[in-house]
Parts: sequence; structure tokens; C-alpha cells
Amino acid sequence: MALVIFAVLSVACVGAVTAMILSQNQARNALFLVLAFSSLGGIFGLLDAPFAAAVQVLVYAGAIMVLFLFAVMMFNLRRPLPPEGKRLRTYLAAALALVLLAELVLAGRRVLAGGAAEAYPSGSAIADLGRLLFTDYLYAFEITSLLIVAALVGALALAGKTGGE
Amino acid sequence: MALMALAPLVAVVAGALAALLLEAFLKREGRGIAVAAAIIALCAAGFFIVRSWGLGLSYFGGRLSLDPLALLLMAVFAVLAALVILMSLVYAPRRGINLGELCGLLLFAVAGLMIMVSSSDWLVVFLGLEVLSVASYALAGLRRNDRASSEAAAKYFLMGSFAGAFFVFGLALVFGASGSLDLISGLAGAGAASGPPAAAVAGLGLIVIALFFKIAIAPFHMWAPDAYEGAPTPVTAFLTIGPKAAGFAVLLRAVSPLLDGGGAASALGPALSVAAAATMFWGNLAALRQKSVKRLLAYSAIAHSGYLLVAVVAGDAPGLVFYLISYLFMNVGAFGVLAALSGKGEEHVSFADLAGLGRRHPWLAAGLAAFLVSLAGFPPTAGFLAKFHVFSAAVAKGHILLVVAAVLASLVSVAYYLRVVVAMYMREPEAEAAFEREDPALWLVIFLCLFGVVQLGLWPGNLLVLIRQALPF
Amino acid sequence: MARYFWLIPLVPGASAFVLLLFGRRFSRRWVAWQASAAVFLSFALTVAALAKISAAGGGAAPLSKVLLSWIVSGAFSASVALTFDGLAAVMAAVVTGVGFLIHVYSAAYMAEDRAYSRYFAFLNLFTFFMLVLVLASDIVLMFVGWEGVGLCSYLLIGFWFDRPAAAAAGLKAFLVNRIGDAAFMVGVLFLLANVGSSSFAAINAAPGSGLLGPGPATLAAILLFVGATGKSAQIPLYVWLPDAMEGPTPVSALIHAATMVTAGVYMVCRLNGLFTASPAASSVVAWVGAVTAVYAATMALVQHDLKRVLAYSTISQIGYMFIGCGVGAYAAGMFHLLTHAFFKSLLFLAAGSVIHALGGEQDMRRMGGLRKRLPVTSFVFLIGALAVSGIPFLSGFFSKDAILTGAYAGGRYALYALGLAAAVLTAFYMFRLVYVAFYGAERTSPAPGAQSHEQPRAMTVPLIVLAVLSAVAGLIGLPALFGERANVIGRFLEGSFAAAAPHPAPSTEIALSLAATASALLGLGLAFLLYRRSPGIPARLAGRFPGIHRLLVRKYYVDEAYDAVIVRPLVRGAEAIYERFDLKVVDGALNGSAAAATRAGRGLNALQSGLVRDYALAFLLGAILFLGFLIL
Amino acid sequence: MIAPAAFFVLAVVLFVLGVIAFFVKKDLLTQFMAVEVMLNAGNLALLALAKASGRPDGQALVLFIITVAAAEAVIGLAIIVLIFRQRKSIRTDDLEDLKG
Amino acid sequence: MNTVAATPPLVSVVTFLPLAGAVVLIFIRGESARAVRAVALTVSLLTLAASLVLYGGFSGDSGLPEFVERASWLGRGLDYHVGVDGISLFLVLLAAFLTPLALLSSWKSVSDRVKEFSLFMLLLETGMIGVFVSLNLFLFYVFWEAMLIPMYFLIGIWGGRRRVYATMKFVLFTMFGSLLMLAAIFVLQAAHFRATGAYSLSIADLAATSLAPGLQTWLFLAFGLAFAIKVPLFPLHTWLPDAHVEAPTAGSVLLAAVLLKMGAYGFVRLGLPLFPQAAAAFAPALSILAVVGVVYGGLMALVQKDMKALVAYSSVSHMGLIMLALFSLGFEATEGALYQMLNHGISTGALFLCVGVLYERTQTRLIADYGGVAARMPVFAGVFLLAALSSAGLPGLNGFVGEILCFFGIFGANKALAALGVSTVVLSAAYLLRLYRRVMHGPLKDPADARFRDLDRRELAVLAPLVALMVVMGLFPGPILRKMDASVSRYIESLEAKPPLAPAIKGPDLTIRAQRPAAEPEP
Repeated sequence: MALVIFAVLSVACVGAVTAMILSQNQARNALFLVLAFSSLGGIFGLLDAPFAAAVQVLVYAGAIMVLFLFAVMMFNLRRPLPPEGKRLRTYLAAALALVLLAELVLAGRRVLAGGAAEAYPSGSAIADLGRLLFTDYLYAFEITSLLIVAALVGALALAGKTGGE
Repeated sequence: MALMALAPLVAVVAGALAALLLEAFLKREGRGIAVAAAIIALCAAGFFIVRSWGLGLSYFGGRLSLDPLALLLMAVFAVLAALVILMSLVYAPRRGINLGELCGLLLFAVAGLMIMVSSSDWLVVFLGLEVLSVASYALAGLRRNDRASSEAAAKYFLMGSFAGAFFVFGLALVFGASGSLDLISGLAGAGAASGPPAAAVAGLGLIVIALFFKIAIAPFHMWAPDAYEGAPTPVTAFLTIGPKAAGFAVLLRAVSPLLDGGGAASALGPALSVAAAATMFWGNLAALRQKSVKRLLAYSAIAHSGYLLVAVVAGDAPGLVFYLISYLFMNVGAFGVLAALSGKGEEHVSFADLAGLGRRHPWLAAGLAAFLVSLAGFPPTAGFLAKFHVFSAAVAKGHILLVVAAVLASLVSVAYYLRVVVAMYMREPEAEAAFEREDPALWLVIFLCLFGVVQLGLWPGNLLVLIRQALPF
Repeated sequence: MARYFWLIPLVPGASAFVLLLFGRRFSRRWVAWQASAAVFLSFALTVAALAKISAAGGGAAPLSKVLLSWIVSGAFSASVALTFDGLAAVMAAVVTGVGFLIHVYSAAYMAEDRAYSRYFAFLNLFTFFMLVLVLASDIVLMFVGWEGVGLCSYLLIGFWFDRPAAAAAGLKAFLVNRIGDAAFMVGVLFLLANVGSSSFAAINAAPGSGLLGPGPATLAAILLFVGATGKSAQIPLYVWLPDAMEGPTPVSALIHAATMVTAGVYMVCRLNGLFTASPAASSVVAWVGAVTAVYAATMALVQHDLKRVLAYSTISQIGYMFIGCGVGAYAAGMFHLLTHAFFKSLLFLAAGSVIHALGGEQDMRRMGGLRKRLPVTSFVFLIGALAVSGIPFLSGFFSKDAILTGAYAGGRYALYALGLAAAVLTAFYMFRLVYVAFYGAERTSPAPGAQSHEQPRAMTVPLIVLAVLSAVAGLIGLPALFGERANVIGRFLEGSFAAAAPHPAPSTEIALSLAATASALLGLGLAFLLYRRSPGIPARLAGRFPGIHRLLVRKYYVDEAYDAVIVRPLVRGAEAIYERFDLKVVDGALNGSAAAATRAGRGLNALQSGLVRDYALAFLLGAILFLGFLIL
Repeated sequence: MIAPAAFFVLAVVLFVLGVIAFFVKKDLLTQFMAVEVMLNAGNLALLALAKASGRPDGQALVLFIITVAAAEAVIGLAIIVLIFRQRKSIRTDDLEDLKG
Repeated sequence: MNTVAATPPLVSVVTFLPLAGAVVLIFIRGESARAVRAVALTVSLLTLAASLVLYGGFSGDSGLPEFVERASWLGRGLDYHVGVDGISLFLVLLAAFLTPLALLSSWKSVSDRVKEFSLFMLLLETGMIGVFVSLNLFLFYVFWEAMLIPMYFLIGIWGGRRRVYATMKFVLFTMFGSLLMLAAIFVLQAAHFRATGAYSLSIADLAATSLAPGLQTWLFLAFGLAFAIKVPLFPLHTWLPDAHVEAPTAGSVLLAAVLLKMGAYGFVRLGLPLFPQAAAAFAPALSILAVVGVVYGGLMALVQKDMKALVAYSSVSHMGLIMLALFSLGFEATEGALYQMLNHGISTGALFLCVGVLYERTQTRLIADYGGVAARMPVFAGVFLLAALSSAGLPGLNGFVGEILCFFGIFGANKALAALGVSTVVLSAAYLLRLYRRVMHGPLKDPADARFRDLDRRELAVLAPLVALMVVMGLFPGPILRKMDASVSRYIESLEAKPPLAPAIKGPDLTIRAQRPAAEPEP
């Protein structure tokens, strides 16, 4: 069963990204990604990471991508960009990306060779997670708040109405 | 007690918020106060850094540990930020840059830097890096009405996020392979006998790539010349030093312990050496024919990353820190002179603008010449001594060919540094470029840097002793 | 007074120094007086010292003094030390004596010249260096004098430096001499390395004591002799001397006839121990001398320039001296040096008198009949010509005879024959000169500044003194025929030479004298025939043998050959190397690498296209390489 | 049970697709979206590998990374807006004032 | 070695007095060229006086450095360690002697930015003297490199038409060598540390360290390259003609007279004693390069059209002879070479000053533009001739003393090379007197040309000391040679102490770890 779900979700995910690569329509691209990220949320669930899955769907697919969608519309980018001639570089990049694929798989091989180790019970995951966040990861957690503030300030400084004269 | 360890960081963040709020609420009149707040915050941070010296504070399971390397670099960042703020006092308003925003973002960036250098946890490093990045993107684009500035921000951002993804993937591999995110024990400890597992090394590789991006190591550096050139000059000074210092500190912590070991990490040393050599030559060769001195210095910054990487390869922490401090003075000084030349609004940093500067503004020209000579590594300047220590350590570790490459690369660099001097002293002025006279803060910056360059070159005395005693080599 | 013999060179030296620094502020009169007096003082000292050593038994008891420990470094040591022995005495007497006369002569001859003080300063300086050369007891110090006289020769040949020919001649003289000097220097180094000392005594003793084997001795001697061929204008380095006639005539008399050019002969005599030890080297010396004697004489046959004829004659006569040295008759060589100094300087000064009188005219074809206009000059010139031709009982006869006798007695018949041939030629060209210039019809065109009366006394008195000396000086070297003690100079020099010259039987000696006399008369007669009796013959001969004639007139094309074979290839080659190698290759390599770096930089700048995708591509490529490096 | 390897391979594929998308796309916004794909791939890899090695922290890390992505999105969109205001275009290749 | 002198720090005074003067110059306000010139000249004369005191106090008995000062500076063997021995003393004197003359010579010719000019001249003096007095390799390198900067400016600002090209070429080419030397210094430092466990860059300590032959080879090549470029040894001379032609007179004088000596001095002080076996192995090859340089430089000088280029190539030739003598590794030759270094400094300095005198009057350096100058400038003609003859090694003048000693030593080592080297006797006379003839002799180009005034008093004051030295050093070399003796013999011993390399040079071996002791001490 899980396998089927995994298969469906991964096909959806990969397919959506592929479609996004192939499509010229910006708005549709954003929607493809919403699909991809939502599927990914499902896959997170399969990995016994329900919280991550939820955050993925809500924050990523929901918030971030919607933001993108608005941006697309704001920039009026629905019409496709004219194709450009420098294809060779794209193919070269694709070829290089495939090499990267091989390397990354190769690198992960050793980790995966150990096989799955069911180390923690899935039930207590959320509670554990909460505890972790406020113990081991407290410092990191605080930093994220700093990060968000910094990003907001930066965004305001760059795109805000006021600011420089 | 954790508060004690957090104090510098807290001071900086508080300063950032204070500056932003004061700016936001007091508008024009608040500008001075905002700057003062930022400076005070930096001073406070400095104070706390000094207080923490020798205490060996470490909290959050090492995620925040104020070891000597961290403290030294945090001090460097504080000084750097202060100098950059002083540089901007007149420069920024003339270009429609909001000083409060600049100070705030700058302090956020400094906070990110401090987080990076004071942690031994990859996640915290990553978060610090992101704080730094987010603030840096904004800093680069602060001249909102300037196409180049925005372009710089956009390129920096796009490439930066691209690199960030590599960091994340690397994080995953490291975590998966070693089960730990500790910079040192995570890799070294996992397979004590045979070295770290290959997957972890690959993960580390991906992270290192992202760090290479940040510190502008070839061929991951290509964003740098554009971003450095487009960013406002004081920001450029910051970008060429701050992120670099932090990135190298992280590299030093994470990579140097692996270099002497065998196993899967055995290729790391040669890989770093090749990257270092490539960076030095790329940066220096590409700088040869530049028309803008600012862009030339951008390439020079890339080349200097190559030299700094030699220090990492040699595992020479004292050398690295000394180099960074020296580099701080000479580079801030050089950009300070460029800022002084930039007059009202427009940047005047082409060779033609500098022609005959030695006649028009002898002191400014002498200052820039001194900084360039130091960057080129002529004795008796700080730049020479810094190179001497780093290269000497590298040779002691057996990296002779790397050092030979380094000295040859610096030969190339002499050519373009001296080109600038040629323009200033050996050409007649073509046009009277505008020049900012009434900027005592900038003059102070230039003077301090000049002092630093000479002092560190001739008599680094206690600083050198301090660094050597504090840091292992 | 003889104790102060070391002042002999120093007095003219000091005078030169003063004149060089302050001469321009002195009056002409004072300059001339000071310079002449300095040389006279030297002469007086020389005579005193000569008297002293001659009283003490000739060369057996030389005076010597170390003035300064000069260059001392490790195994090398050279000191400023002077030795006054018989050999040096003869030479010093010539230098100071003839030198004094020429100083006096010059006072009048140069009276019109702007650079009067410079002239006398150089002349004094020359005397100084020549005396250093003569008195040095150390070969390194001799080299100082050797080069110093070369310098003065250069300065004086080019005295009228605004004349391009004079400047060029001076340069040529110096450079050709330098070539010889380079060889000389190698020879000196060779001796120093083998003998371990630079003193003449040690060098002369070295072959005997086994320090210097026959091979090295030969090599060293030949190298030194190459130096002598430069200084003494022998084949192959004689080419500078004819050109040197561009200098003032008194200079030609002093430097290029009487003293400097004979320094080579003096040097060989000084190092007779070395040369004697190497028969091969001696042979070289003798043969070069003999060939030069004939060769130079043939060129003198067709020259029209008064001084050039004398110059070739000088070359030829020095060849004679080298024959003497080469066959072991060193005393004869020195004897001829002495007599030659008298009669050749006489001839030059007389020629100078002619030139002076004719306002600078040197071409004998535009002279003629001078006998009447310049009686004294003509008379003394005739004496000189007779002396150089070896007409019996004049000085040249005895000295030349001594050399030829030496050659014959040593069994060197070929050399003897060449000497005899040279004697015929000498008499011929000298009397060609005499007949053309002094006899016959006047062909002079009145040149501006020409004077028709005889010269002032300052010029004629030296001429007369020299004429007397030329006539009678032979008497101090009478052949053995006249008794054991007749050869005064021979005995005087005995102490200076290691080996005595061979003596033939008295009957042979008479026969040889007669042969010499006959050859001189033959040459004289021919000259009379061709230039006095039927002056048309020479032109016809020239028409008959145009090749030979042109060859002689153009001096065997040796200047041209040297130019084509050595000078021009050297300069052209250097130019080619400069343009093709130095600028293109050596400089090009550097500029090329700079250009390569710049090109590389341009290439990298092109990569920096400004396009993010290119940056990302580089990033990706780097990432793959880096990862691949780590994983694989 | 699905092998973690499958998840990991999926992560790698997604990462590489993200890279390809970054090169194929020509405007800042979509290229940034491609980066988001890469980040997500990183998250997936993190979870997959964390599970493989039996660590509970994977989810926490993912949470942080999503936050980072959000922050980047904020600043990124601001920059894109800035560019758009200046140039009325967000074509990446138009950004070529700075080069050489 | 470390005898601490109780006397005042005379060497430091000599070294840093010009620097102090330069600092004073900075604070002279306004454009008062007179004051600047006066201060600069005074300072340089004081330096000369101090260096003469140094000479007077130098005993030269032991052959060891005297007036040694040593102080800890940067730690880890990077000490301040100075002193003079018989080898360096006279080079210090040479630098101190020529700087005031060079300053005085530019009194008129440099009127633009006089303050900067004087400043750089004084800085240059400190750099030059510093190189000679350093007893620590690091300090040596600091001065060696630092000295490039003032020279760079001197050529670049006050030079001729192609000054920028020339000065860049000079700096970059010189640095190419010295940077490789820097790398070699690191290796040497590491090797010394591994051998002894102590950090030291004291030259004496380093000389006492024995190095593996393979390592020595590489290090010698690196040091040798730096020095050979500076000398310059054929075929590394290409920077020299350009630098000389374009430099202002004062720059050319110091460049030729002192800077080139630094290369030769480097061989004597470092290149040969630190790596005696490699030096012995390479001496024949380098000798050949040197002798090629002798002939080549002479031939090139023969065909130059520019007076300064001619003198520059003559330097190539002369320095070739000096190197040839040094590589013959004998006492007399070394002493001769050292003496010849002084001679070359004086005579070539004088030649450049003479060219400067002409250039000041006509603004051209082309030989073809001159002719018959001697008629108008008799005193100058005499000085010029004397300088040329001194350069050509006329006996009785200084050049001969050095030359004969060099030849004596070279001859002892290799007769064929000596014979080739002697060709300089002919060549130097040829190119110098040919120059003299074309410039000074012949008819005046333009009889109405009023530019050729004879030397004025200032010019005479510049040239007279040089002329006097030419004569005095030619006649009385003793006072100089005697003070050299002990140091030179010590130097020769240091070369002979270690046996020469076995049969051939081994292949390159870069491992400095090979000789490390078992336990590796860490600081």
C-alpha cells in the first residue's frame, strides 16, 4: 500500500516538476510546483514525519507558493517569455546535472547500504519534536526568528514604499 | 550564564533593532541617533567579547561556543561593521540609502557572522549563514534607484539561494551519514580509524561548495565581481571581508582536522589546494584588464580568498586570523579611498577618474597606494607579513607547490595593483573628479586602516603573540 | 742623486697632473717650460742613475725601490716597484732624452694651437707612463705603463679631435692595441698562475727553475708577443700605426717612432729569460719581425704621404728589432732601438718641419726642391735617411748590421735574407722620399700660412742634436771586429740578458757588413735611377704592373680585409643579435608571458558574461569536479 | 516497507530536476522556484537519511529549512519586485550591466 | 657571532637615518623645493658621515660581522639582526656615498614633485643599506622587496617616455625572482626547523644547517634566480636596458651602482654559502652564463643608439665578469669581484651622471644627436673619458685592480673562461671609446649651439668625488682589500667546508620531510 502511495506521489512530484520545466506559462508553473510540493508533503508522511508533512503542505505549498503565484500575476508574466538561442548551455547544464545525479547517488549509497533502522517510535514523534525544538534546537529556533526579522527588514528596505529619498 | 555567552550577539541584534526603530519613528532627525545606537551596540558587543576572552564559554551543546577563534573573529566583525558605518555616514545619504536601514541590516549581517563563527553545529552555521545572506542581499541592493545595485542584489540572491540548496543537501548527507551535525566530531568521530564515511565526506563536500560560494572560491565565485561592483562601496567593503572571514573560520573548524587524516577525506586536501590555486590565478588574471578600480578590487578579493584557503589547507589558524585582520585594514582602507573619490552620487572609480590623483589629492593617493602595496604583499606592510605567515605555515606542512603557485599568482596581482598606482602617479589628470572633502568619518577610517596596515606590517607585537597563543597550530 | 731615480717617472707625472688640472690658467710659455723642464729633470736623473750603475759595472748592480705594495690579495700580489738596470737605463735615456728634445721642438711647433696646455699635459703624461713601463720591476706595473702609453697615444693621435679622421685614428689605435693587450693580459695571467709572482726576476728565472715548462713558457711568451705586435705595430696588428700619423708630428716622432712603439721590443728584452727558454716563441718573434720588416717596406715604396712613408718605415725597422730579439741578439735589438729612436725621431721632426713650413702639406708630390727653402731641415733629413738606410758609419749601419750578423751567426739564413731585402727596400723608399721632396723642381703651391724661411731655433736645435746623435750613436755599438770592448752598449746590457748573442768569425763579419752596405747602396742607387735620373720610370712600372701597384697603394687591402672579416661582421652580427635575439627572444619571452597573462585575463573576463546562467554553469561544473574528486 | 534508498533517489532526482529547471528557466521568479525545488529535495533527503540512520531530529531540521526557505522567499520576492520596478522585466539575462 | 656591541647602534643609524629624513620631508609644508633638497642632501650626507664612522670603527680582523645588533622582532626567528662584515661594509659605503651625489645631480633635472622625489630617494637608500646589513634572512627579504617600491616610483614618475612600461617590467621581473626566493625561504625555514627544532632565519644558523643535496639544488635555483635577475645574468637582463633608459639620472645611478650589486651580494651572502654543494655543482653552468653575458653585453653595447642603453648593456657585461669571478669560488676572485662591484658602482654611476649632464642640456640621449662636444666642454670631456676608461679597466684606475684580481682568480679556475672573459678588455674599450668618439669628438653638429656649457660647480661637485675615487682606488686598493680579507677568507672556508656534491646533480627532491628527526617538536 505504502509503495503504491509512494509511487503515485513520487510520479506526481517528478511529473509536476518536469511539467514545470517544460511549460512556458508562469502561472501554470507555480501551480505545478504547488502540486509537486503537496505530493512531497505526502511523501514526508510516508517517512514518518507527519509534522514536517503538515508544515510542508501548509507553509510551502500553501503560503510560499501562493505568494509566488501572486508575484507571477503582479509581474504580469502569464505570457511566455520569448525563447532564446543559447540552448547549448542548457543542454550542457542538463548533462552536468545528470553527472551530479550520479555522484549524489554514489555518495548516498554507503549510508543507504546500512538499511532502514526503525529507531524511534512514530507515535511519539511530535512530542519528541517539540521537546527537541526547545532543548537541543532552542538556539537554532531563536536564530530563525532573527532570520525572519532580517528578511522582513531587508524586504522592506528594498521594496517598501518608504525608505530612501 | 548562557546570557553572558549570548551577550555580544544580543547587543548586536538589539543595536540593529534600535537603529531600525529609531530610523522608522524619528525619521530624519533620528538618523544620527540610529547610527549612534548601532555604534554603541558594536562597542557593547566588543566589550562583551573582551569580557568573554579566556572563559571558554560554551552553551547549547557547543552550538554556541566562544572559543578564541570565535572571539577574535567576532571582534573583527565588530570593528569591520564600525568602520563600514563610519564610511557610510556621508556616502549613504548622498546615494539615497537610508542610514538606519543600512545600520540595521549591517548589524543583522554581523549577527549572522557571529553565529556562524561561534558554533560547531552545521544547522546553526547554516542559519547564521542565511541571516547573513538575507541581510547581505538587502545590503547589496540598498541603492534602490541604482540599476547596478539592484542587479548586484539579484545576482547575489539568485546564486546565493542556488548555493544554499547545495548546503541543505550536504547537511542531509552529513546528518544521514554520521548522525550528527557537529562540525568536528560529526565527521572525524564517526569513523575514527578509517576516517569519516564517504557519504559524510560527500555531504561535507556539498557544504564546502556552498561555503566556497560564500567566500568566492573559483569557480563558485562568479557572482562576486558583479555583486561587489554593484553594491554600494561601504557594503562592498563589508562583503569582501565579513562573509569571507566567517566562511573561512567555519572551513577551518570543519575541514582542517580532516586534512591530516586518511580514508575518504584524503582527497580533501588536494581538492582544496587545487581550488586555492585556481582561485588565486582566476582572480588575479581576471583583474588584469579591468577598467574600474572597484571591480579590480573585487577580483583582488577573490584572489585573496585563494591565499586564505592556503591557510586552511595548512591548518594555520593564527595565520588565517592574522591574514583576515590585515586584509580587513587594507581592503576597508582601499574601498574607503574609493568611497572618498565617489563624490556626490556617481561612482568615480575608473582608471581615468584616478589619473593624476597623486597630484590632486596626494594624501588620498598615498593612502590608496599604501593599501594596494599591502594588498600586493610588499614588505613592510601588513599584507606581506600576513602572506609570509600563511605561506610559511603551508610550506612547513609540505605544500610547497601550492605556495609556489601562490607566489606566482601574487606576482600577477602586483601587475594590476601597480596599474592603479600608475594611474594615480604616472598619468596626468584627465578630468577633475568630484571628491568628498567634508567627511571626517571617512578620513578617520582611512587613517585607521593606514595605521593598521603599517602597524601590523612593522610591529604587530602583541596581536601576533595573542593570536599565536590563543589558537592552535 | 741616483738615489732618487724613482722620481724619474714621477716628475713628468706630477707635471702632467698639474697641467691637466690647472694648465688652462697658465701662460703658454710657462706650460712649455714646465713640461720641458720636468722631462729634462727626468733626463738628468736618468743620466745620474746611469752613471751610477755604469760605474758599478753595468747591469750587474741595478737600482731598485719598492714604492707601494699595490694590489695584494691572497696569492696575487703586485707592487709599485721600480728597477733601474742597464736595459731600463738605455730605454729611459731614450725616452727622457729624445722626449726632452721633442718637448722643446713642440714648444715651437704647436705654438699656434689652442689646446697648448692639454698637448703638453698629454706629452708629460705619456712620458710618465712610458717611464713606468720602462722602470717597472713587475709585469703588472709594466702593464700599467703599457696601457697608459696606449692611452696617451690615443689622446695625442686624436689631439685634433674635431677632425673625424684624427678621432677615428685615435680610436683605431687604442682598439687595435687593446686586442694585443688582451692577449698580453692572458699571458700575464698565465705567468702569474704558473710562476706565482709578477716580478720580472721571478718570471725570467722560472723556466730555469722548472716552474714553467717549455710548453707553458712558449704559450705565455707568444701571448705576450701578441701584445707586443699591437704596441709595436707588427703583423697582424700594425694597421693602426699609419693612421696614427693623424696626430701632431712631434707626437709621431716621440710616440710612434722613438719610444712607445718600441715598447714591445723592450718588453721582449725585459723577458728575455722567458723568450730564450722557448725557441719556438723566439722563432715566432723573429719571423714576424722579418716578415713585417719586408712587408711594411713594400708598402712604403708607393706612399705619397711623407709621414706615412716614415710610419711604414718605423714598422719595418721595429721588425728588424724583433729579428734581433728573436735570434737571441737582444743587445743588437736594443741597439737598433736606440739608434732608430734617434734617426726616426729626427726624420719625423724634420718632416714636421717641412709640414709646418708648408702649412700642413704632407703629400710629397706637392713638395720638391725643399733643399733650398729649408736647408737645415733638408740636411738633417738627409742624415736621417742615410742612417736609416744603413749607409756605413752612420748609426743605422751599425745597429742593423749587428742584427743581421746576429741572424746569420745563429744560422737563420732565411731571416738574414729577409733582413737584407728589407735593407734594400729601406734605402730605396727613403731616397725616393728624399729625391722627390727635397730635390728637383719646386711643386709647392703657396698655401695660406706657409712660410718660406727656415724654422725657429726651438725646432732646428733639436733637429741638429738628433742629427748628430743619428750620425754618431753607432759608435757605441761597434762590432766585435773593432775589439772586445768596442761594443759599449753590448757590454753595458750584458747583465740584463741571460744568454749572450752568437758571434761569427771576424771574416764573416766583414763580409756581412759589405753585403749590408751593398744592399743599402743598391736601394739608394735604384732610387736615384728612378726618381732622380729618369722620373718617368715609376709611372711606367705602375702601368706595367697595375695589380701589384694597386695592391701596394691600397696596402694589401688589409684594412679592408679586417673591416670585412672582423669589424663589420662583429657589428652587423651584434646588430642582428640585438634585433633578432635580444629584442625578439629575450625581451619577447618576457613581453610574451605578460601578454599571455593578459590574454588569459581577457578570456576569463569573457567567461564573466554577466549572465547568471553562466555563473551557475561554472558553479555546477565546479561542484561536479569537486565532488567527483572527493568521492572517486 | 519502502527502502529509504527509494526516497533518497527521489530526492536526488528532484534536486537534479531543480538544477535543470534553474538552467531552463529564464526569469528570476521561476529560477527561484527551481531553487525551491532543490531545497525541497534537500528536505526529502534529510528525512530519508535521518530515517535510515534512525535519528529523530530529521523533522526538526526540515522545519528550520522550511523557515529558511520562507525567509529567502521574502527577500527574494522583494528583490524581484525591485528589479521589476526598475526594468519592467524580470528576465535574468537582462541583468548584464555588470560583467567582464 | 652574537657579540653585542656596546657602541651606539651605528648600523641602525646608518640604515634608518634616511628613513627618518624621509619622514621629516613629509612634514615640510608647501612646495619649497629648496628646503626639501637641502634637507634630503643633508640627511644623506649625515648618513655618509655615519657610514664613514662605521668604516673607521670596523676592524675586519675576525671576518665576522661587527657592530652587530640583534633584537627580537616578530618571533619565530624573524629577528631584527644587523651588522656589517668586510663584504657588506663597502657596499653600505657605496650606497651612502652615491645617494648624496645622486640627489645633488637631480638638483636641476628634477623640478616636478621634488618632495616626493627626495622622499623616494631616501627610502631607497634605507632599503639598499638595509639589504646589505641584514643578518637575518627575513629582514634581508623585507629590505630586498621594500626597496622595489621607491625605485618603482622613481622610474615611473620621473622617467622617460616609456617609463611606465619600464618600471612595471622592472618590478614584475624582479619580483618574479624574489617571490620564488620567498618560497625557498619558507622551505629553508621549515628544513631548519625540522633539523634543529628551533625557528631561526639567522643567516649564520641557516648556513650551519646541512641540507639534502636534492633540496639544496632547488633552493639554490630559487635563490639564484632571484639574484641572477637582479645582477642581471644573461639571459635575464632584459629589464635592465629599459629600466636604465627610462629612469631619471639619479635612478639610473643608484640602479646601476647599488641595486645590481644586491644581486651579486645575494650570491655571496646567501646563494653560495647556504647551499655550497649545489653552488659548486652549478658554478660551471652559471660561469658559462656569466661569460656569455660578458661577451653578449659588450656586443649589445656596441650597437646601441641610446647612450643610456649602451651603459646599461655595459653593466650586463661588467656584472657578468663579476659573477664569473664569484663563481670561480676562489679567494682572489671573490675579493676582486667585491672590489669590482665597488668599481662598477663608481664608474657606471659616473657614466650615468655624465649622460645626465648631456641630457640636461639637450634633452636627448641619442648618440647620433651629438658630436664634438669636447670642444665646448673640455672639463666634462675629461671627466667623461676618465669614467669611460675606469669602466674599461684602464690600469692605474680602479677598474683595473678589480679586473686583474677577477681574471687572476678566474684563470686559476678555468683558463678558457678567463680567456673569453678577457675579451671584455677589447669590447669595453670598443663600445665606450666609440661612444666617446661619436659624442665628444668630431666636428660640432651646430657651431652656434649654445647649449653645451661646460660643467658648473654643482655638476663638478657631483663628479669630482667619483673621479677622485677612481684614481685613489686604482692606486691604493689596500685600505679596502685589507678590511675585506678576513671576511672573504671566512666566506671561502664556508664554501669549502662541506664536500662538493658527488658525481652529478640528483633529480629534484622536494621532500623536506626526509631529514626530519623522529620526534617532531611543536612550539
